Amino acid sequence: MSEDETNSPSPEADSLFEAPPMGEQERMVEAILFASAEPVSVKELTERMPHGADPAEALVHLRKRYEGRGVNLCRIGDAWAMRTATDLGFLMQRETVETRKLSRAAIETLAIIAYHQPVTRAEIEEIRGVSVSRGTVDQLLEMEWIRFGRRKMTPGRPVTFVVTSEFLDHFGLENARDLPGLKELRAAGLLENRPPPGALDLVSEENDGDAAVEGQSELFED
Amino acid sequence: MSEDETNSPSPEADSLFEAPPMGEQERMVEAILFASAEPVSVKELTERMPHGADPAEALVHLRKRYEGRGVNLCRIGDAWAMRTATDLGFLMQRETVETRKLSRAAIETLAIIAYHQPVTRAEIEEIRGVSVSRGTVDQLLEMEWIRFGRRKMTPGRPVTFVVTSEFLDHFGLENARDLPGLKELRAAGLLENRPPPGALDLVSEENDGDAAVEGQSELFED
Amino acid sequence: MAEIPFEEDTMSVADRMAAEALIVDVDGFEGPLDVLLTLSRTQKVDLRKISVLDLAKQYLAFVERAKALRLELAADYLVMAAWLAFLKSRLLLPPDPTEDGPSGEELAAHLAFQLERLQAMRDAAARLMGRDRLGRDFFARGQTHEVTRTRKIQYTATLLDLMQGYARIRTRDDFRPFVMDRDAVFTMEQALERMRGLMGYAGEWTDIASYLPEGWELDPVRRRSATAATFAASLELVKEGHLEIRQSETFAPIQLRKKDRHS
Repeated sequence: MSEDETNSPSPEADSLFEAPPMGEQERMVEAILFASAEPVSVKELTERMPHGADPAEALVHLRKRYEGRGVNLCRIGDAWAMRTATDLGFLMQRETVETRKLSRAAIETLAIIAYHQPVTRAEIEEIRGVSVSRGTVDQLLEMEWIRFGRRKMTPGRPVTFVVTSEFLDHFGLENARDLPGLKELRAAGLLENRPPPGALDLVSEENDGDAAVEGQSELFED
Repeated sequence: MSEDETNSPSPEADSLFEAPPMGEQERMVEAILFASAEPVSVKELTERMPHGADPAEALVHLRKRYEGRGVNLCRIGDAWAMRTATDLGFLMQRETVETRKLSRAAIETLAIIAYHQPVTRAEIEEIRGVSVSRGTVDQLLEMEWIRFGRRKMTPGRPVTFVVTSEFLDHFGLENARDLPGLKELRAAGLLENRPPPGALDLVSEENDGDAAVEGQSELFED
Repeated sequence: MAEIPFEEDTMSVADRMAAEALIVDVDGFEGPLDVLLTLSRTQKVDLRKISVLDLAKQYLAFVERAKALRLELAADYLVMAAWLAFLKSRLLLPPDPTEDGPSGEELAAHLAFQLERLQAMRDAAARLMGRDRLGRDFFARGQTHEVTRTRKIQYTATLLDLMQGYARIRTRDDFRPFVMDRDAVFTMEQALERMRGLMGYAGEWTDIASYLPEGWELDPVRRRSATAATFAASLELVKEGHLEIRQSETFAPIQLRKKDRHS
C-alpha cells in the first residue's frame, strides 16, 4: 500500500474535496466487496466511496493483490465480488447449500438460453424438438437464472429469454461470452437459427430483423 | 506466498501424509474464514484442514498479511474471523439498507401503469377495481419508478402516469413494450390456464407492432 | 365454475413438471428428436454423416414397438413418424423434377443438423453443470451483516412480481362475472329495518309472508331472498323480545305476533 501513496495526486490528501490516495481507495473497495455476498457494480462502488475516487483503477490493483490467494476477486458482468478459490471447495463441505436438483429438461433449456440468447420459446422448442414445459421456464425464472429479454423483431414480436447476472455468478462466468465452447459452437454453425428447408419466407425474415444469426453475441457487447 | 513455502516443514511436501506447504495452509484458512458465517476456532480449523496442518501458524501469517488492509483478521474469544477495518465502517452504510418488497397494491398499480401508460388515476382504479391510495402513488413517485405524463384531453384534463427510465433500468427492460403480454405470462405459468371467456383472443401479439404512439393501452383493451 | 381463479397457482412447480412429464415421457425419452438422437448413436458416426434413411427405419420401428407396448404416444411422436416415412420415400425414389420444394437430401441434411445441434447443446449443458459453482465449489462471504449505522428502507420488486401482479388483476377482470349479483338480494339489515317499522301493527298472529317487501313476492329468486331475510330478522326480533313466533306443524305457515310487554 505504501508505494501506492506516492501516486497520490496531492500531498494535502486530507483536503475535503481531494480523492483519497489510491492505496486507501483499494482498502475501501476491499472492505466493501468483502462485506457483501452479492456482486457490487462499479457504479455502486463509486456512489459509496468518497467523491473523486476511481474504483475501477483500485479494482485492478486489488485483483492483482488477491491473485493466487484463498479468496479471489471475480468479475460478473459489470459487477465485482469476492469468492473463495475454486480449488479449496473441498474444505467447505460445511458451507455447501444443497441446491435444488434441476431436471434434464431444465438444464437443457438453460443451456439453450445461455448459448442462443436472446432466444424465444419457439426457438428453444425447435432445438429440443419438444415443447417447453411451463414448469421448466417457471423454475428457471424463479431461480433468477433467466429473465425476459427484449422482444424479437419478428412477426408476433415474441418475447425472448436471456440469462441473468445471478446465472453468471453461480457458474463463475465473467460474462455470457465466456461460456465454455461458445466460440467452437458458433464456428461450427450450431448456434445458427437455421430455418428448415422449404419453410416459408416468413421464417427467414428472422435473420434480417434483429440479427438473429448472431444471437448471443450482441446482447452482451457493451 | 512463495516465501512462505520455504517455511514448509519438509522438502518432500508431496508425500500423501505431509501437511501442505504453509502458503497453502494460509490460503485454506483465508477461504474458510471468509466463507464462514461465524468466527472459527483453531480447533475447528484443524479439523477441517488436511492432516498435519498447523492453522495457528497460518493464522499468524495471515494476520500479518491483512495488517493495514481494508479487511483485518480479528480474534474473538478463541475463534477467528475476518472483519472490515473499523475505520472504513462509514462505507458500510449501504449494507444496512433494508429492502422490503413493495406492497401488493403498489405492485399492481405499478404494473397497470407499465402496461397501460399513459394512464390516469381513475383508469387505474377502474382496472384494479379498488381505489388507489395516495400513499401508493406517492411511494412510486418517490422511488422515481413513475412520473407524471401529459394531461389527457378528456373532461377535467386529468394528469396521467407513465413509468420512468429508472423503472426500465431496475427491471432490465429496454422499453415498456418489452413487457411480456398475457399470452406469454400464461405460457410462463404466471397466469392460470383456464381461458377466460373471450378476453384472451383479443390480446393478439400482432397488435403491438406499431403501437408505440398511443402507448400500450390498446394492446390490452378487451 | 371456478370460485378460486388462482387454484392452479397452488400447484407447485414440481407438481406441474411431474404432470407434464407424464405426457412427454415416452419410455424415458424427451420427444422424438431425443429418440432419434439416441438411435443415431448406434451408428457411431459423425452426426453430419449419419444415414438418415437408417435412422428413419429405426425410428419407425421404435414407434411400432411403442405401439405394441400400448404406450400412449404423444402427437409429436406420430407427426415425426409420418414425416420420416415421407422423408424415407423421398430418399428412396428418384427425384421428381416437376415437384417443388426441398429435396430429400436437403431435408435429411437439416435433420442431421438438428440432431447435431441438440447433441451440441446437451454437451454444452453438461459442461455448464460441470463447472465450479457458487455455493458448491466456491463461496460467497459468509457473514455479511457488518455494520448497523443507518437504516434506510428501500422498496423493491422483481419483474416477476410485476408480471404476477398484472396477471392477478387481469385474471380477476376475466372472472368478474363471479362477483355476486346483488340485485336480487334482500339483506337481513333491510328486513330488520322494515320489520321494526311494521311490527307495531301486529297485535294478532300474522303470516310472515305478509311482511315481505312490495315487489319481491313474484320473482322466485327475489322472493326466496326476501323470505330468508325476513325470517332471519324475525328470529332476531324474537330474541330481542319484541315478537313472538310460531309454526303449528312442519311446513305450516310461520306466524308472528307482537309480544305483549305486560304479560
